[in-house]
Amino acid sequence: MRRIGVFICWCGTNIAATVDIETVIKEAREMPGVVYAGDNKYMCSETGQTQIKGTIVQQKLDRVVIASCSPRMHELTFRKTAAAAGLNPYLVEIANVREHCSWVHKDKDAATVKAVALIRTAVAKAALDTGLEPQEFVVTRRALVIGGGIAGIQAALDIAEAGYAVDLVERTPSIGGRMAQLDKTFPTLDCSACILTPKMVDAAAHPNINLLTYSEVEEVEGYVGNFEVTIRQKARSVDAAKCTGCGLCFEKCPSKVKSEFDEGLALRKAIYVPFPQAVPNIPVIDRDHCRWFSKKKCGVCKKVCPASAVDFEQSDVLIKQKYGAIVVATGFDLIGFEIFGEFGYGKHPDIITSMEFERLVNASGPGGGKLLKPSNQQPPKNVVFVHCVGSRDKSRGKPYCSKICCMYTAKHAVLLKEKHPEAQAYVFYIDVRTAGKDFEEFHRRAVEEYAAVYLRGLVGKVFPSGDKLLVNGVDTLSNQAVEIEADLVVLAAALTPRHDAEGLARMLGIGSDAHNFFVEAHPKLRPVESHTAGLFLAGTCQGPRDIPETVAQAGAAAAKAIALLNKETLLSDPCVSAVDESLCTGCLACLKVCPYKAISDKPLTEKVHGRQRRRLVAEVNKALCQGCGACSAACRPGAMNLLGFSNEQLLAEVDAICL
Amino acid sequence: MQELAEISGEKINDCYQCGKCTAACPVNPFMDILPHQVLRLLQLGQVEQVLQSKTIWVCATCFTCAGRCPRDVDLSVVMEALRAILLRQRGGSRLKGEDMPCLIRKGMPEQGIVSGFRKYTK
Amino acid sequence: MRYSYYPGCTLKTQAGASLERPALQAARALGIDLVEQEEWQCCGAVFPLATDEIAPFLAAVRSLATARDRGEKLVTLCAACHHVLKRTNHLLQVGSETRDKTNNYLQLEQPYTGEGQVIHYLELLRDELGFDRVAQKVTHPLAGRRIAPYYGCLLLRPAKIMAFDNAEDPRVMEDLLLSLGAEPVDYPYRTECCGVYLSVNNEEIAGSMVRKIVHAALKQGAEAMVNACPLCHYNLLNLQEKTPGGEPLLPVYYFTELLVTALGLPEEVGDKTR
Amino acid sequence: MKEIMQKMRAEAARVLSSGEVDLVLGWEKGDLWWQSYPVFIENEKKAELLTWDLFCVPNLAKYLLEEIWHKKRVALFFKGCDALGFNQLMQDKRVDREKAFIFAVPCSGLVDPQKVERAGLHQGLLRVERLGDELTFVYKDREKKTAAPWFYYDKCLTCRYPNPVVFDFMLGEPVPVNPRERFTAVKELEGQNVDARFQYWQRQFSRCIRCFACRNVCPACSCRECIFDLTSPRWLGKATELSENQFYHITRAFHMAGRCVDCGECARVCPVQIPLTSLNRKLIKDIDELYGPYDAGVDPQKVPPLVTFNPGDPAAFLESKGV
Amino acid sequence: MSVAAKTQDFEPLIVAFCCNWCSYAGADLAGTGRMSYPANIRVIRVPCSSRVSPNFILRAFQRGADGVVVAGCHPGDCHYVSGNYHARRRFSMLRRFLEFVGIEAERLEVHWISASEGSRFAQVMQDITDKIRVLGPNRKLRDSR
Repeated sequence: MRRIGVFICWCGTNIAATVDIETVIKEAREMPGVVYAGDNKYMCSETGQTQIKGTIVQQKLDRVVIASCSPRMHELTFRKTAAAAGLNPYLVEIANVREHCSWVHKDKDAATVKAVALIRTAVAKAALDTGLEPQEFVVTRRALVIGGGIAGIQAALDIAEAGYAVDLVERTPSIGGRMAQLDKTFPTLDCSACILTPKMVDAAAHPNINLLTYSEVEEVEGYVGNFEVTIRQKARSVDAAKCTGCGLCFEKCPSKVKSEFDEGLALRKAIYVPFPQAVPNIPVIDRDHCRWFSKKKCGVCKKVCPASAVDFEQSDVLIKQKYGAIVVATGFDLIGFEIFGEFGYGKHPDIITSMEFERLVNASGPGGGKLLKPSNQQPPKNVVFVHCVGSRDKSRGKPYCSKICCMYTAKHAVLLKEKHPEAQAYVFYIDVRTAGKDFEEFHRRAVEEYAAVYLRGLVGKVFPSGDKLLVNGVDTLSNQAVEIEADLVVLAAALTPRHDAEGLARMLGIGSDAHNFFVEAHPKLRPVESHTAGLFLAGTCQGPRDIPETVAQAGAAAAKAIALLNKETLLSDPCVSAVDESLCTGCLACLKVCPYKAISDKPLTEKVHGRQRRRLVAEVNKALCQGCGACSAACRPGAMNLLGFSNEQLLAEVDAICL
Repeated sequence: MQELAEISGEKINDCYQCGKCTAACPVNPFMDILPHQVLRLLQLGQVEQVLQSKTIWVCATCFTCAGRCPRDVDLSVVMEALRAILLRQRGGSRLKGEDMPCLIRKGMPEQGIVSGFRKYTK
Repeated sequence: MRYSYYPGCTLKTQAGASLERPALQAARALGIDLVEQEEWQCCGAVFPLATDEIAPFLAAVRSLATARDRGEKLVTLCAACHHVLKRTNHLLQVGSETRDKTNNYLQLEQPYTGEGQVIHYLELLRDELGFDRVAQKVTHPLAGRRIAPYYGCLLLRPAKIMAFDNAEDPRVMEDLLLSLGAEPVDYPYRTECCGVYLSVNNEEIAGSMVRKIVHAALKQGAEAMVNACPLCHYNLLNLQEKTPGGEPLLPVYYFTELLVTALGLPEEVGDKTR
Repeated sequence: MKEIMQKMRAEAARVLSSGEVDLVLGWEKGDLWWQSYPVFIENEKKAELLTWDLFCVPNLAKYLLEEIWHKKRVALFFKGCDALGFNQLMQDKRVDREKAFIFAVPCSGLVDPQKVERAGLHQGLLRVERLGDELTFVYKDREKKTAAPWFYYDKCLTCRYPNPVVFDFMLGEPVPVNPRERFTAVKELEGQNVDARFQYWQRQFSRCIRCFACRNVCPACSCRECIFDLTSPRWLGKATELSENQFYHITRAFHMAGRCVDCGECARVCPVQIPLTSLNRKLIKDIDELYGPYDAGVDPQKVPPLVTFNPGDPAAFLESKGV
Repeated sequence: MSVAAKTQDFEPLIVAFCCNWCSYAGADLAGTGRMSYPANIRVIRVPCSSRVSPNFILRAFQRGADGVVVAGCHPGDCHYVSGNYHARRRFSMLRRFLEFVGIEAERLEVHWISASEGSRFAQVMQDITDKIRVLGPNRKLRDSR
């Protein structure tokens, strides 16, 4: 007969407030197999755990049921407690009477009845638990970082410093990411390139870091400690070994293309290096716009190249590599403007995005950083900055605040005044959010020293009128409608994840929220881990954040990856499927539904009535199996059973829960 | 307030005073209290002060504010509800039958006369 | 191509007749068969925003239902009628307590749930016929005439329901003018409200709005304006500053008038009132 | 049909005598006019017992489950539906293709004894013969001719694969294929309202005595031990109570989803005449509608629909009215 | 034997199979958000919606459940890559089949609820409770002994 102990937690008043603990204890004692039912104000506290350990030994319990919060919170804690008392950790079941009961029901009687039912279900399941032993498997001591922005670079550097090999994959021809496009950074006005390029050079020079630029991840398989990733390194059409980076080729190249790096404000050649400080400083041929690849004419770059490094025959290289940990740092895009017609973006060259402003004010940007009006190359007099374009907008844009626009707009106002002392900045805002070190002070400098006029209220409409822009706004503090004749309108656009973030999330098997930001394991307690073990998140791919936070997160993600790679072996989750070979007919329906290809067929020879008989049965590779249970549902005779969620257990739970 | 929500069906507390409606409103120079202030006063429950204002009669129901509000609050419907409360309960027709002849000028389309009456009389 | 035509009261009086006659003439010339509904009633000029009354749009539902029974699209010429009919149609499509109240009040043989389709005369030209076909029929192109289109609010907003054109940056009248050989002029405030019924008892407000719009159009070199709403037409024409000789600074045409002149149709003297 | 019978006997004798096979599975005439039972023949002299007439309906494929593993090779005769059943067994890896020597017998339909009884023609009937598509009922002193399709099994009238899809040796000429619409009964039931359907099926299920004949005859039911015989976990009680019968029939039908070859054997052998074919065909119809036409048993390599997926699948559970 | 008697104090019992990575986490979020939904809902945790086989659902109805919900991750977001795709096919077929044998299809609902959709979880559970309360007790599949 089972000797089951039921421990009911008050959780302070979280459970006790709407669940009558006495009734629950009394009911629990009557349940089949239960020999002990007790409670504690805080079951997960030291005293609570000591009470469990003591009772296990004293009552010689062989199963434990904890009625407390969600198993996603403390299942591990209580398993460790049971193990400490000598009980196999997988003989512990949790009844979720807090999140699923006391917190969501107000009527005490109904909540108590439900709590008893949930406990009865857990007891029924615990009675059929079997002791399980986790398996060990080897960890590949190599990390992969996806995305070569500041987050990716920082994570790669930290992991490499810890002595592990890192592959840094970047889709564009050079690492640097969004930060390379910026001119100055708030709040210290350091020049963005000055603080970024040293890290880029370190990353390129570091013996443990292998830069894979102009490359994309195509396929990810496997699981924590044993990821198998296919990376497509697109052909650069330039031999990296021979190229000296002299730049003759992209001087002579005839075909001009809009430069993505300069947000389309300037032109680059078909063979190009995105920006002067690019790392690696090796040009790439954009085959869609190169006349050689489209019409087999030209080939000037090949002719003028002194090191004859140009090689049109280069083809993509598919790299297959095993990794122990993956850090995702794919960065952000700005929101599309088609749905915000009232700002007239695209109708007038002087209506630009904040990123375009960064390029205009940057020395290596179009116009050499003189910040001139794109329409007539004149210095702007009145410049209007508009906050929250697409952010905090429930109807057409994104409901969230993009966090960094208030600060970089203040920075823009300062930069504007430095470039054109006589210019006047108008900033339309709802709230100025300066929650960071020296942020408020920096904002006040923009207002006090650089005389930026802050108008509280959003812009109604921007009317292009000749070469001027009529901006209809409002100042709700002085309650006046305001119309400004502006030379330049800068839109602080909402941050969104990369356009293909959802596809990457699906490929990696990590969650993405309604806006396609990647979902962290726990917003407060596990911000840099994803739900999938071994996959870590860093930077704006997980939500809007500024550079200091991104770097901090990159370091944290690297630390998690290093902790994982430090382990020789990892313990696998023992809740995997097991085959009852006497029932299995070898139909292999399980093999067809298994997403991890963990099932294979195994010939079996057995003696039947004195004769040898050979037949096929299914076999589970315990290391590959992730315990989803699709096979046990697809197995008609029930030969395939998922340990921890077996047919017997689930059936017992259904029977118990319906009583 | 409850009556206002009933007629308009709008959730006034959604508004976070960004002022976009005032910026977009073509007739805001002629208003004593601006559109975003109307919502602010309603949020604070000061319905009387709004009902006394000139604003609700100057509003041309051109839906510009509704189209651009980031919180999906349809201010044009709120304005109509305010007028409805005044016209229905307080009998304050803004346009009397007898002063019509001098207002109607030659060639004014029926659309103007009918919509004018619909907005200003019980 | 046969369509049910819903004229609305404004176009039936002598002020509106000068706008409707050219429309019918042009339709015949372009091979469009506009059949006026026998028993239409006034649409009420404004869409009732208060959600608790159904009386104002019952007339609209009747017209929509008859068009649906005949399986034809309902064409409107006046912006207000289009606005009210389109929003009523949408309200009944969305389905709500209001729809049930309306249907059980009207007791139509087949309850109306928004299956019909309401299109404006301009949409008829753009989508059904196509401006290229219109251009082929143009005999007297309005060559060199710099005309500023004016949209106002009723046709465009609320954007999701009206779905007439891009509410912030419409193109339909520019394309019409191009097909008629004229040169459209871009200017600010072309989608700003003209004051609508304010001109009834708040003339100085409507006047200032009209003056702002006309002044902006003049500044961008417009020689004339064209619009598609009888009330805007009246307001723009009568409330803008006049030249000493009493002539409006900027002549304002209804789009059907330009259409007729471009197609070279004779100035028809039709029956004044129905 | 006579020449085919002669060929059967000759071939059986040949393969037995040549030692190619250890065993021949065929049909043997019983005492009464409608009895043609499976027969196991191990030496060529017994080949004369083999018969081929209008009542050889039992499917021989399922006997291979036990017989085949310790025999060198087994020869057997397949009609169209039997071949489909064999393919399904092969897809479930329960039989070994090399060990089966298959003679194919194109079949243009077999006679349903119950239809003969219902027509009252069974009194004193000795045997039934077919010429073209006309039947001759032979009695002691008289004969009666009728049109054949009148007395065929329903499943034969809607048969879509009368020519066997898998064989080593073809015994006759392929027959024309013109199946009737097979979903009429299903559509008729779907037309009723949900309570009327419940009434209908409640009457059917309440007659079930859970003799499991339908399971034992079905070529797609090839588990070594059926979950309904297990005690742990105890899926099904032993009482023939309505909810247990419903549980059995819904689960059995669901195990057949995407695997049932529509051979109609389950409905034929059911002692209480439950229209199991309607259940199976409802699932076949839904699969065809939702995931594209799929005929089980035609190609054993093709992946059955319920163990695969396509990201763009429709979510039929969101429909307000399921059927 | 149509279900006519709708007693006022009939409180339906609804069993919800929730997948551990998405809908169970959504239920937790509904808890942390202190949202409320009827106590008729009782959740069974399964690793993935593909773990739920039709037998468990029939067993729940047999043992007296009036409604069953299977909740999983949105297609494409499944933690086990393709689990919910198989579940989607299986339950599309099951719901139509139950309808065919005369069981009201409304008694079985399948929803995709992600870990961040706490309010949606509460709303789904509230809606099905209201629907089943109107539909009445499950007499057709229940084991009458």
